Amino acid sequence: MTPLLETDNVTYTYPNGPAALAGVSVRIEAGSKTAIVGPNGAGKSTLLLMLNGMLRPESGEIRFSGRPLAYDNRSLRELRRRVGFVFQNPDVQIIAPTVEADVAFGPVNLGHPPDAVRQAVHDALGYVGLRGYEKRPPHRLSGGEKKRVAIAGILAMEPSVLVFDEPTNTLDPASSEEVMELLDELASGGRTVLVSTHDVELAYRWADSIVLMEQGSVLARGPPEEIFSDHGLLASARLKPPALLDLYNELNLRGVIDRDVPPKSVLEFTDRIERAMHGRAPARSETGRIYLCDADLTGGDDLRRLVEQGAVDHVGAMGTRAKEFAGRERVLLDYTYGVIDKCILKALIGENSLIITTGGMVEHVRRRIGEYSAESGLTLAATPVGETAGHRPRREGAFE
Amino acid sequence: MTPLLETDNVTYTYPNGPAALAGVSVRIEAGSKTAIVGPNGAGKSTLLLMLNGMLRPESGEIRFSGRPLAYDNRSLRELRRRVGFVFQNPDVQIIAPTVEADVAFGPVNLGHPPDAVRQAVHDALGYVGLRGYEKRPPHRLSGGEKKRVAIAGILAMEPSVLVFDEPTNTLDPASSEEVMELLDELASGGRTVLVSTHDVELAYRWADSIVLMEQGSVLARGPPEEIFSDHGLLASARLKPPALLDLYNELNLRGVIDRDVPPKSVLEFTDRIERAMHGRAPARSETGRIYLCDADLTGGDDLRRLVEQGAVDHVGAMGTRAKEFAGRERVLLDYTYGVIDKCILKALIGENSLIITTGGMVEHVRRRIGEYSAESGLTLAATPVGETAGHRPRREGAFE
Amino acid sequence: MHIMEGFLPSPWWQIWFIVSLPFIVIGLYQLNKLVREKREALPLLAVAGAFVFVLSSLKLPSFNGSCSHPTGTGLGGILFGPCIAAVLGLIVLVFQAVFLAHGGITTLGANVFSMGIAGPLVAYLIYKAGTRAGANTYATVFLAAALADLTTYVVTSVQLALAFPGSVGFFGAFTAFAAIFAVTQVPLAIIEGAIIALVFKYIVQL
Amino acid sequence: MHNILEEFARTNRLREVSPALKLFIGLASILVSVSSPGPVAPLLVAAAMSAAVLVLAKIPARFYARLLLIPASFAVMSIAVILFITGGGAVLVEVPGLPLAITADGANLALLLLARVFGGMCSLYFIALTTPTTEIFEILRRLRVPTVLIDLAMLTYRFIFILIEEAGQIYRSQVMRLGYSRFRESVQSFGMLAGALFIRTWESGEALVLAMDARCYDGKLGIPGKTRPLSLSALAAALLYIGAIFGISLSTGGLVLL
Repeated sequence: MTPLLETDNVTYTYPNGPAALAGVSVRIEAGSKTAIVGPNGAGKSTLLLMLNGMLRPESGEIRFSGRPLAYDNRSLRELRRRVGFVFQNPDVQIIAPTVEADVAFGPVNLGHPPDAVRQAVHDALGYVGLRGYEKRPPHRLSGGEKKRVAIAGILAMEPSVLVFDEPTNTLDPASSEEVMELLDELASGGRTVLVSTHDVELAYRWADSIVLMEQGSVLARGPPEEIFSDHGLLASARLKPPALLDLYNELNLRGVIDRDVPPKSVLEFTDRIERAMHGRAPARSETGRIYLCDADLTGGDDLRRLVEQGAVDHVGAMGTRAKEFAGRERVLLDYTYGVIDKCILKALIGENSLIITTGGMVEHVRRRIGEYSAESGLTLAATPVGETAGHRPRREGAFE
Repeated sequence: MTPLLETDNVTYTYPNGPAALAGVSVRIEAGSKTAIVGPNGAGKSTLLLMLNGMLRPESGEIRFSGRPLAYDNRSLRELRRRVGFVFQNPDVQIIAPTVEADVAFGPVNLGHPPDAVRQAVHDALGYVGLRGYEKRPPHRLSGGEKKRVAIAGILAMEPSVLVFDEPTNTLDPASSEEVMELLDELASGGRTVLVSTHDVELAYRWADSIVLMEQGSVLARGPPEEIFSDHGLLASARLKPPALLDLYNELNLRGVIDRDVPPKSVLEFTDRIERAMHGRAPARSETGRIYLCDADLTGGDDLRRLVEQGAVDHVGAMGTRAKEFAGRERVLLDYTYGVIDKCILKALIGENSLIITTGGMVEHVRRRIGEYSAESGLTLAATPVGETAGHRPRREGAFE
Repeated sequence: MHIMEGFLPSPWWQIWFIVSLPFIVIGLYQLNKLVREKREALPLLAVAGAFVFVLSSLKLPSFNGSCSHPTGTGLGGILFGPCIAAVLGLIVLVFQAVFLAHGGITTLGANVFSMGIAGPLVAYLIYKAGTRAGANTYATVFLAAALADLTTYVVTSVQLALAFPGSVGFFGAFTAFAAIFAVTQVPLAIIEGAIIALVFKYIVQL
Repeated sequence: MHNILEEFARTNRLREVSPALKLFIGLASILVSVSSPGPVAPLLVAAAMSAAVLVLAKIPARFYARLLLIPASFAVMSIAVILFITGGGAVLVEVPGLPLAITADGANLALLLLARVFGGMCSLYFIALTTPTTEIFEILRRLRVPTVLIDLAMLTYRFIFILIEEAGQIYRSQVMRLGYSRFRESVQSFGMLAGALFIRTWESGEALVLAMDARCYDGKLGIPGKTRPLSLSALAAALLYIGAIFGISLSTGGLVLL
């Protein structure tokens, strides 16, 4: 299969500087979640800027859908429409004096008619959960909100590839989680998402494919568990292994835990240690239930009834639309990040929980719970919450 | 004992905004390492800006060494000389056209004679490991180097309290480690260090005292293990627990591990799990040695001999001066962060290691190893490497 | 130095709009052409305008009022020509009026002429003359900045004297206005000249 | 650092009133003030505009009072000159030993000017404190003001706030390192601040070009926004007010107080 984006031995040097890229070849598969990981100055941003033609390689070639990039004005515009680029600092990306005008910038310049522009702005703002912010000036927004405006501005152009340069840099944990969830939503909606980061924890949890870079070269490519287990490799990229993986490797080295695929979350880790101690994950009298609610399909009444009856002990929401929905229905959220794992953990100790989410993420939740059941031998399943047919048709369809 | 810095029910409101501080009382003990932790917008920076008189509380009082702050020009100058403030973004702090001129800005404004200014600049740049950078233009430096120039600019004024606003934000892991080590060095040299951060992992590892803030109020104060074990507390500050602590609490909840002081590092965690599995930390045939070398006192020859003889399997350096020294003596470093714990881990599996460090950190290493020995019941000790008396008297004395 | 809202009576405020108009119209025409040819000119002009505004909103040492910084737009004049600088001056002055309450709407024409056209033009001419004569760069920059400031202040005095000749006639009134504003404007011009020279030195060092 | 009036325009109680109407009221008030031959109408305008700002828009009174002081130094100096150079009518005050005197005509003119400035500035504050600039851009667009001018103004607007924030931080960091303490250091510090800001400006400009290119910039900015509904009663009240002050301005034209 031809990869969606491919660089072939690309080199680049900034004027009077050392080589920024010294022969880089990477392949980005369509629909993948790729993280380019490396320290500052490794050439990550330079590489990303090449992918939508903002920089032109000195030698080597870049291919999009198998065809080499052309650098005439028209081809570049077309490329940039398809490969959306979200800058690290939203302040340099937000151009216009209001949120609305900024999100409209791309569609307007693409020559869309006013009605289509307005629709695109409305959809994009809805997708990032900033409806109602249309008239605000960007300088009155928080860091996380600015980031989401920047993302909406790119989404409004409906690109098929999204490139994020250090998406969570300077954001606090809550805002970071929101942005990473947005990235998950985008990827589960079929888009190709590419991220550059020096945050190993983030890349470990989020990506399905890692490109490790240092000093303008690719050190390694592969799945996160593999790349991040290699201490030597990480050390030569001046990075630290993720804390959980580090602990796992240390336990492994001392023969405390059995050698296997390293755990990626607290949930998996807990299970592994229990299994190591008792020979297997301990049988529990009864597991709790996990209710799953699609915010686009479920009526607010069904949701509130469930919560008010005391059927669930914990409520989590994934994605901005789901959180909006919960807010509207005045359902208090216990979990807003790492929701699936937390709910599985609770189910294991016999407590019921509810996950609210939307669109492609619903399927993602089912898959994750199914995988865990198969792995652990426990029967866990997501119970859908009464989906009132035909309830509130959504306009966000454009982005799913 | 009177705390060095104290705020008493301080309130502040920015013009045309909601309350930024709604009655904040904190106590900063002399010589402590305090982290103010909270999400963006919690009021951390506002609080810090009060401590050196940049903002004046609307009500409430701030005391330095027991005396309420005065806001006349002279008192403010004196206060700002004693309470140094390092901004989050070094780009707004380093504004002179050369590194040297920038570090000299404070001492010149203090009215020091030219010779004293030159000496202060020389010492401060040496302390942060940037000697040789004097004539460079700051905007050509890397992010980590800029940060160190900013710190040198404050150190050159010889403050007794150092306040850092988000010290590692936007830095990559290697630069973050360098900055955090610098902070450790400063604290071990007797200075009071205060940090604001939303990075829970950092605060958990580094601080000895935590102030948790949200929406202009203090939610909790106390030692890191206590504050960060309280999920509810963290959730209300929109933060996540540190990964290791989260895993520990989950294991604890399932009764897998015994309830005790939570482990702070991979080292402690490994021990605890081993103890849980075997009833005690397993006895090992023979532990490795940990050599300890004071870069200010040891001659380069002694060091090289040790390394070349193959007496040590791993070498780690702590602090910028130590790393400089290792570089000068062409000793390759295996560890540049979390050095003590890594060397103890190696000693436990029978391998020898060498720690290079300087000044007050030497004592810190001894203490840490001693504590571990006492706790684990194993005999580990730091073996000093031949300290050639009278070797290279240092000028950095001013900062110790 | 801004003439505030309501101060200039008819027909003088209209007259100064008419005097400034040709510069603005030509400037807009040139700007349109420039942007069509070089799209990146627009963002660069915009940040230059923001820079001039922010500089003017900062307090100068020892002075409470803000200064006009015609030299800022003078810089725009050197880069893009005096007419485009006038457009930039117009935008900055509108923002100064509605953000900082410096100047006004009816007095915009007069203020654009003194600060957006006359001042920058003088800065531009002196800078050109100085570089052609091979004079010391810092001295040239200092002179250009200080004299641009002084020009602005002289033009403002002329504008006021024309509107309010009183019973002493234009020259008497001009002398009176010029004399009283000299108290603040002359030292201000010298300080601004020094500062702009420092800025220049700073930039050259990089 | 100055208070930017714009910040109040976002939160005031007249936020939802049609911006075109507010602009119309403000500009008409200014024109009446400037063209009024007597001081009564401008003073009434000042009172009406202040009342609108304080009572209807709920702008804090202390802040508003400080705003009125901004033009004071210019007004005092220039009106003083006019007071002394305008002759005619009875001599009211003579400065002993100097050929300076205040006459009735001079006093009347000074009073008229003071009233006009007062009326004009209050009307300007009314616009500035109640109407966000971003909404004025939309009105300008509908008035067919050249696009390139509006685009330039919009980009400038956005960067004013970015640079002000940075200038404030640089200034603060200098004060923390004891800059601006004596006159000489002040000039030095200010020069450094301006220089650093210039560099930052330059970098921002380059980043902006890149960001615009990345989003397919083709010379267009913004979308035609939706207009706020204009309430008929508000329009009627506005017309009534303007008619009234205009009538007063005409009928009190010849009135002199001294």
